[in-house]
Amino acid sequence: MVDPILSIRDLHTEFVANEGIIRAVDGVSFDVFQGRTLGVVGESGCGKSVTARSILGIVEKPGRVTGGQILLRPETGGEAVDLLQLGPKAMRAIRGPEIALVFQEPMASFSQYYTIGNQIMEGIRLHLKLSARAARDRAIELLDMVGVPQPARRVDEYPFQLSGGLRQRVMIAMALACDPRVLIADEPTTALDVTTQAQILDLLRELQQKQGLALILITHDMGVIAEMAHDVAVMYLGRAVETGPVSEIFTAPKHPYTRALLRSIPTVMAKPRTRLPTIEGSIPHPSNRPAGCAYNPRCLELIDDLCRVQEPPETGMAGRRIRCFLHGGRP
Amino acid sequence: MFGMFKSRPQLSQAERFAQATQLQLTWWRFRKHRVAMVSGVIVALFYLVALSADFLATTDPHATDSRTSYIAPQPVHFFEDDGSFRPYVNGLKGVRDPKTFKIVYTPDPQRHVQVDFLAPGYPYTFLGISMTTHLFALRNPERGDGIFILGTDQLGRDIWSRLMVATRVSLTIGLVGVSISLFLGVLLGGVSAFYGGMVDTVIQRVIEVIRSMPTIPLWLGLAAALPNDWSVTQVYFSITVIISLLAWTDLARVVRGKFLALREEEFVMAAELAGASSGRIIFRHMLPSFLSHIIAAVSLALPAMIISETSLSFLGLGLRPPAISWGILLQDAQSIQSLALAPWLLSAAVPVILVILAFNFLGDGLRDAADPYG
Amino acid sequence: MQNRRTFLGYGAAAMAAAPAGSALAQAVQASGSVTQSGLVGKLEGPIPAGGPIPATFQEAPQLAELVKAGKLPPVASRIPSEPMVIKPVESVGKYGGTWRRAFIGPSDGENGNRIMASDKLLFWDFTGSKIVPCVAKGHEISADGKITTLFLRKGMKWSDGHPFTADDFVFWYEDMYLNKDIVPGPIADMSAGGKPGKLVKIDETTVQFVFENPYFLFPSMLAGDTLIGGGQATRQSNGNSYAGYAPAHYLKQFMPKYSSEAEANKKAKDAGYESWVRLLHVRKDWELNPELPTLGPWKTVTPINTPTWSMERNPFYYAVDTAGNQLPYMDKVVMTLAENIEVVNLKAMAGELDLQERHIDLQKLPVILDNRDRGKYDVHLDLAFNGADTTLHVNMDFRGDDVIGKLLGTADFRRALSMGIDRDQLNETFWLGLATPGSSAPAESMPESPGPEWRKKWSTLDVAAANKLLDGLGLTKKDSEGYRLRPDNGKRVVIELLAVKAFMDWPKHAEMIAQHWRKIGIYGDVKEAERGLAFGRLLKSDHHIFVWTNGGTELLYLYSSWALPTDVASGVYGIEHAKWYASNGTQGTKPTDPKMLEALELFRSAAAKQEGERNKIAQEIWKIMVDQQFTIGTCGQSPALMGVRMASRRLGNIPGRTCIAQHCRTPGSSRPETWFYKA
Amino acid sequence: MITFIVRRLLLGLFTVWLISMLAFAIIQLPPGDFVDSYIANLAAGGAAVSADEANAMRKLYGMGQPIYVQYGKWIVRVVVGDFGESMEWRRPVSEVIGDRIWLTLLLSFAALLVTWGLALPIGIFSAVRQYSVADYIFTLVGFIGIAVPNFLLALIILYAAFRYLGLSVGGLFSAEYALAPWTWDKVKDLSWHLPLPAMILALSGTAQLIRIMRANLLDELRKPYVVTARAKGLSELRTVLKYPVRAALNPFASNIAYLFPYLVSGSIIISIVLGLPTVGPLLVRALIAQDVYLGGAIVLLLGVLTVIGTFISDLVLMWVDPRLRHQMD
Repeated sequence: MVDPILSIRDLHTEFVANEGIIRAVDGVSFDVFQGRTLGVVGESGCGKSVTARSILGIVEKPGRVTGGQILLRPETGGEAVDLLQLGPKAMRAIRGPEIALVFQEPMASFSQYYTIGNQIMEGIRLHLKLSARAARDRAIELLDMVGVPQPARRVDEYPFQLSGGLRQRVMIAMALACDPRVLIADEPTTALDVTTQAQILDLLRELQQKQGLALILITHDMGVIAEMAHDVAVMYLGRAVETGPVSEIFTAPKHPYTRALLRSIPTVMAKPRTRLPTIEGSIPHPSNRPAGCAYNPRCLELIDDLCRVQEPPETGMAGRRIRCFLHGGRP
Repeated sequence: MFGMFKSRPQLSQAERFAQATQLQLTWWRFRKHRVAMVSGVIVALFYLVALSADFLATTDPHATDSRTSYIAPQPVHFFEDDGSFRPYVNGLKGVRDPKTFKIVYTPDPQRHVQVDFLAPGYPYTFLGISMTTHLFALRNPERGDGIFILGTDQLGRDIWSRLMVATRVSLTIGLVGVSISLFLGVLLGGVSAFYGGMVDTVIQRVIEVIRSMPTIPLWLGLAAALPNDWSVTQVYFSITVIISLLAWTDLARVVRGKFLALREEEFVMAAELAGASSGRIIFRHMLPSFLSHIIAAVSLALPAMIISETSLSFLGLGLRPPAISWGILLQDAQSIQSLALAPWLLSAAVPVILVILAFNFLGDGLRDAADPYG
Repeated sequence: MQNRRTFLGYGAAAMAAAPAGSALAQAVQASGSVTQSGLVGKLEGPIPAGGPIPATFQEAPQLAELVKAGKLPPVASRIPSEPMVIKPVESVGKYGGTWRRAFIGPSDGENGNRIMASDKLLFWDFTGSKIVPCVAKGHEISADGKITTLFLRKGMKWSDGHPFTADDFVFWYEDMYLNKDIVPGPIADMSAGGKPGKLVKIDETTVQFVFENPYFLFPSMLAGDTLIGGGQATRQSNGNSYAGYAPAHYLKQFMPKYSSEAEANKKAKDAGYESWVRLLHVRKDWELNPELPTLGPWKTVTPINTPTWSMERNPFYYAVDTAGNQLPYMDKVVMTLAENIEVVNLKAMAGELDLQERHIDLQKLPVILDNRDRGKYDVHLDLAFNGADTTLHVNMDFRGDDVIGKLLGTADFRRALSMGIDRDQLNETFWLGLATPGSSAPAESMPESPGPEWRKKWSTLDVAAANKLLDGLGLTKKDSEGYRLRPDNGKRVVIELLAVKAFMDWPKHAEMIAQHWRKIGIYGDVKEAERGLAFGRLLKSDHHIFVWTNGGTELLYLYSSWALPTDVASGVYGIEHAKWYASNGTQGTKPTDPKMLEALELFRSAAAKQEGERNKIAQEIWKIMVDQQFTIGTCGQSPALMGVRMASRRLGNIPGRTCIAQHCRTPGSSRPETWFYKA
Repeated sequence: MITFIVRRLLLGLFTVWLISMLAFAIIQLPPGDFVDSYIANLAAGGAAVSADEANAMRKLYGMGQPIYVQYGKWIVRVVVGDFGESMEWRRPVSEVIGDRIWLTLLLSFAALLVTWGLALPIGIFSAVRQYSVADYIFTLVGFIGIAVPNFLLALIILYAAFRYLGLSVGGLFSAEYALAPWTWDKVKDLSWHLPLPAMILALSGTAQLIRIMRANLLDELRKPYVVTARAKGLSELRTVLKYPVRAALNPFASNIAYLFPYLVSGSIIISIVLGLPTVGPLLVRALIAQDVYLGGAIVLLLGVLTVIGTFISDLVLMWVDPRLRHQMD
């Protein structure tokens, strides 16, 4: 099997808050492969977004990455570099040309004071060292690529003049400006209405195939995963509790949490007028994560004397990992 | 993203916050603001001084005597030569140097004038009761004796005592002034925001006009209009009114801004739907919810008031002697000879700076507390 | 010829050098405790008519240039054939330099007027005791004292080169003085025994002032700082129209008489003024109008109502030094506008002013002395002769409040107020101990002084006596703070002290006096007011007591404004009384106080008397004034008013001590035109 | 766009009109009138004015008529640029002010520059390095700047400059240049005198602007678009300067309008202490001496200036805020 472009190993990111240290990301591991889409799924607050920012090294104070590895394989092949070891300058060279990010709130993620053209070209000129003219052409080209009508005119417009869908397209164009190898889309569709959502997702899929992107799609929506992802990482309270190919996860989910998530998506097979099951209880606050398996308070199949006491280790083979005593790792 | 980590801790105390009023919330956040807390205490102390000015004064702040003209600050000795704790000041001999024309004061080591605690001094009235007790006083002083810890001015008046009285005058001016402009500000700002439309436009225009006029000329104009033969108290109050008449606009803007923001809030809608009278909505529902902002705004407005009074008096258009205010004390310090021969006259600047600092920090703390991201 | 002319010069001087004069001269030399400071120098000054007319004349280089260029006639034809020859204090000086000075605004015209004093008809010498020639090379007074003749200098010219002749006097008399639009009413200076005098031209260089009654005082009036004798600069600026002469050839264009009412008014409108009178007031004002022909050593270049009031030499100035150099030595005078007197003093101390005595604050003396070497200046203390730099001028006709009015009108009340003042305290605090405490009567050495005892009478601290007097007036009830209560409404007796912060910080003085009065149970209420507004109140006489100097009263007849109600421009003692006196009883109301009447009658009678007798009368008047305490004196004979002189060490011909007095036009009598830059 | 500008202009004119009435009213408040003080001033100079002349003047100046008539007379003349004659300065008001208004503007503008030059960087710094030692120091200094009355500061500096530096004191020119025509040397001379007063004047304004800038920027720094910029690989400095600072400038710009009158006000007191030839001392004199037309003209003029200031700041605002610009179309 090919080497991953990007592999996250036991990533830890902490925030220092009044009530003490919060482990937002607490040992996440997963791999991202060229031309494949990794879906990172979990309820809001499970640390998805922080993971994304950790990868780009733009976690804001009071947060900081405290451990693990973020291994990026150079385009030229050869030894993978650990991004966490890079200096700020080198890291800036990664953002954009290597790894790019698409945000969930297209409105707030643009500055209202510059034209979209300006904001797209900025990255281009910085990384690709293009002339203003060339950068502009490139920007128009990008807008065209992401399906913005009349790109030549739009390029001089301001974000607030665009519709939500267009904005997200522009956001994507901006992310692709320096054709990155890895694109992280953080809830790219949450802020959009259903039809636009579909369009954006299609766009992403299409682009990924065209450019052989490695896509990390962060979402809380199993449905989106189902139609977009090749691989899945299910996160719970700062950890990947189950990872594997989408086919396996959906057909044979192992972790009780994964199952619970799956149960909560409507399916055509479901009988009409049956209530969608929901997961009992709410995610505990990271600052007071329960002892043992973090999921135990909500788990329907927990093993009392064990899950409340011990943390399940990560078991399973490459490409299919899981943290649950039901599936091995029992003492 | 890390907004979520910000919001979580509140979740954990959700119940408390649920019941807490805006004011309590502010108070909780405010307590974290250490500088502001200290400032608050300082302000409180200042008003305590204002209350007991005469009691703290050691000598009649009006009494002049050429024999004590321009005395530099004098130390109070705490221990007698025999080492016993009996605070005293030395008697002073002043001689004018015939060449430099400066008066040279030399302490007379023989003459120890006892300093008594809670002892009788010049008579004054406190809350209508005439008293003679002062915090400190000299035991049977001779002419020219005094506790001059801050020195004396040209007319030989004790700076410390004058400072005490001045504090009372200046601080109360600030307070009265701010309450007037507060009333105007809340009323007009509230009305302006609540009714909007024509009313709003008109009031906003008025505010713009007032704000777009340099204030000093206005003050000067109004102050210059005061009849020359008015008594000190009349002038005192008119000055206060004048200052506040121009200071309300900022408050009005704050109120209006917060008001508009709140209009949209559900509970106001609810109240409106429930058919509550607009007056009731304003004062029962909305006012309390931004009381904290008002408090902040006020504590930021006060120093402006105080500086205004000082400036006016400095220009000779505010209070006039024999009234004593910080402005007037500073006016005394403004001559070259004061700066060169009696720099201690500038000590009047210290309380001004201190109290204004305190008010600003206090106000800042309150504002931050009122809305952390405001 | 030569001899006779010079004789005239000396003669005039000799005539006025009366015994009292020399007495004053001695007085001036007399020394006080101040002298140990080493800052009081020898009284000295340049001597006008100080020698024979030199054979040849020289001029300032830049004028010589102009002459070469044909823009200016040669010096010999610019100056009169009988120029005034001035003997400088030290030596003949050299040309060049700019005199840097400071003034505090358009109301500070005196600042410049006083250095233009040589445009007066007659003047005093540096002792302030001897009348000397000035614009007029000499004068004569007839034996009956009814006619005073002035001899003008042949060939004397205005600053624009136009001849200065007797016609300029006639023009002033007929077209200005007698024109009601310009001069509202006749002035006391121009009348004797209540009968107006007139001005007559004898020939081109001779004019006579003719009166129906004896007017022996008149030459002194011409030499003094009076309406008639003040000179063009002083008396035709700031709305005044006196001084006895005016540049006819220039001013006619503004007068309806020489064009038409309509035309004159149109001229005014075009210039932005409402009426020809207003325009004339501006055009004849040397402070405002650079084009105005003048006689003084300099002429305005940029007017007083700009940030810099600057002057340049008058190429037709009529005086030369003993070597025949046309004066002045200094090319320019530049007065920078200082917005307050602190700045004036700082500039002076920073050495940015070359000679400044006006607005220099005695309070700052210690600092000024400390900075002598830094600022490279010397400090001279010049002592004045008036009784009190701070005088309480009591309104004898206050009608705003019967009770107060009655009290102010009562001698014993005024005496009590006077005895309630601790003058030594004031002296120490405000005069650095340099003044002489006492009544408002002039220095004992002055010819008009009633004598030592009158300097002290009712004028030394005596709280007990004061209280006794007040009790005697029935003001026995007191409130808790010991203040006396009015008989009518049981409120405090409040005496307002109207004070202006001008040459001295009089409001502060008043504050201290009010403190002293606590001991006699009188509540003194200090009212600080801006100068203009204060004088406005004086005009309405709605003040109780006005705190101001009585400078000038040391020569009572020349300057009585701050002693008796004789001046219609000041209602300080009751405007109605002043009108009554000035109009000879035809207007205003007669004073009710018999003593005041007596004083006024004495004053009126004096003009007709010879000097010796005049002085005796003055002494009588002072005795009444002191005994009645119409004006309550505190401390005087000090350098407080223009007596602290800071002179750059680069300047030459600077007297060690100058005469500080109204009639000396300080620093006028030490002839600024003779000062020069040594380097 | 045009409509907006026009609307603002009309609004400005309206404001000016109100100001003019206010100005005139205020100058009229003091007891007594122009002629009274004119006569009083002459009296102070020893001259008397006949009752006839006084009445003549009263008629000329339309005194004794109802105040609105007097205002009418005044404003009509003002519109054609004739501010009447200054009683104390005895020359047309326009001339009296003419000399000084430019220096006032210059001083205020210099102060404005200083204010911005200091407030911007410091404000940005304190925001980016929030709660750093430097931030606390700046905050403290800032507050002291607010707390020290600028006239007091002026006085102390005035004396200190003279005492310890031997610096020339007062005024904006050395005597030798005061009346010289404008030459390069004179400009240099001015540039020597200007900084001190400008700084004194700027201090408190700076202090306040620092606070404003800091607060604004702190808000902006929390916005997502900052992360976007970072994600693009922009350097931290560039990120901050291009995005949040730009956004924070917005309320900053709208502040100019009110900073200006504030500075002008301050310049009045400072000019009196330092003896600067601005309109400040002129105004105080005029008010104290009840020089109606001068005082009225100055207050009006200052008001107009600030309205213009507001107008400009509106334009600036439109320039820095594209949203505003597009709402117009």
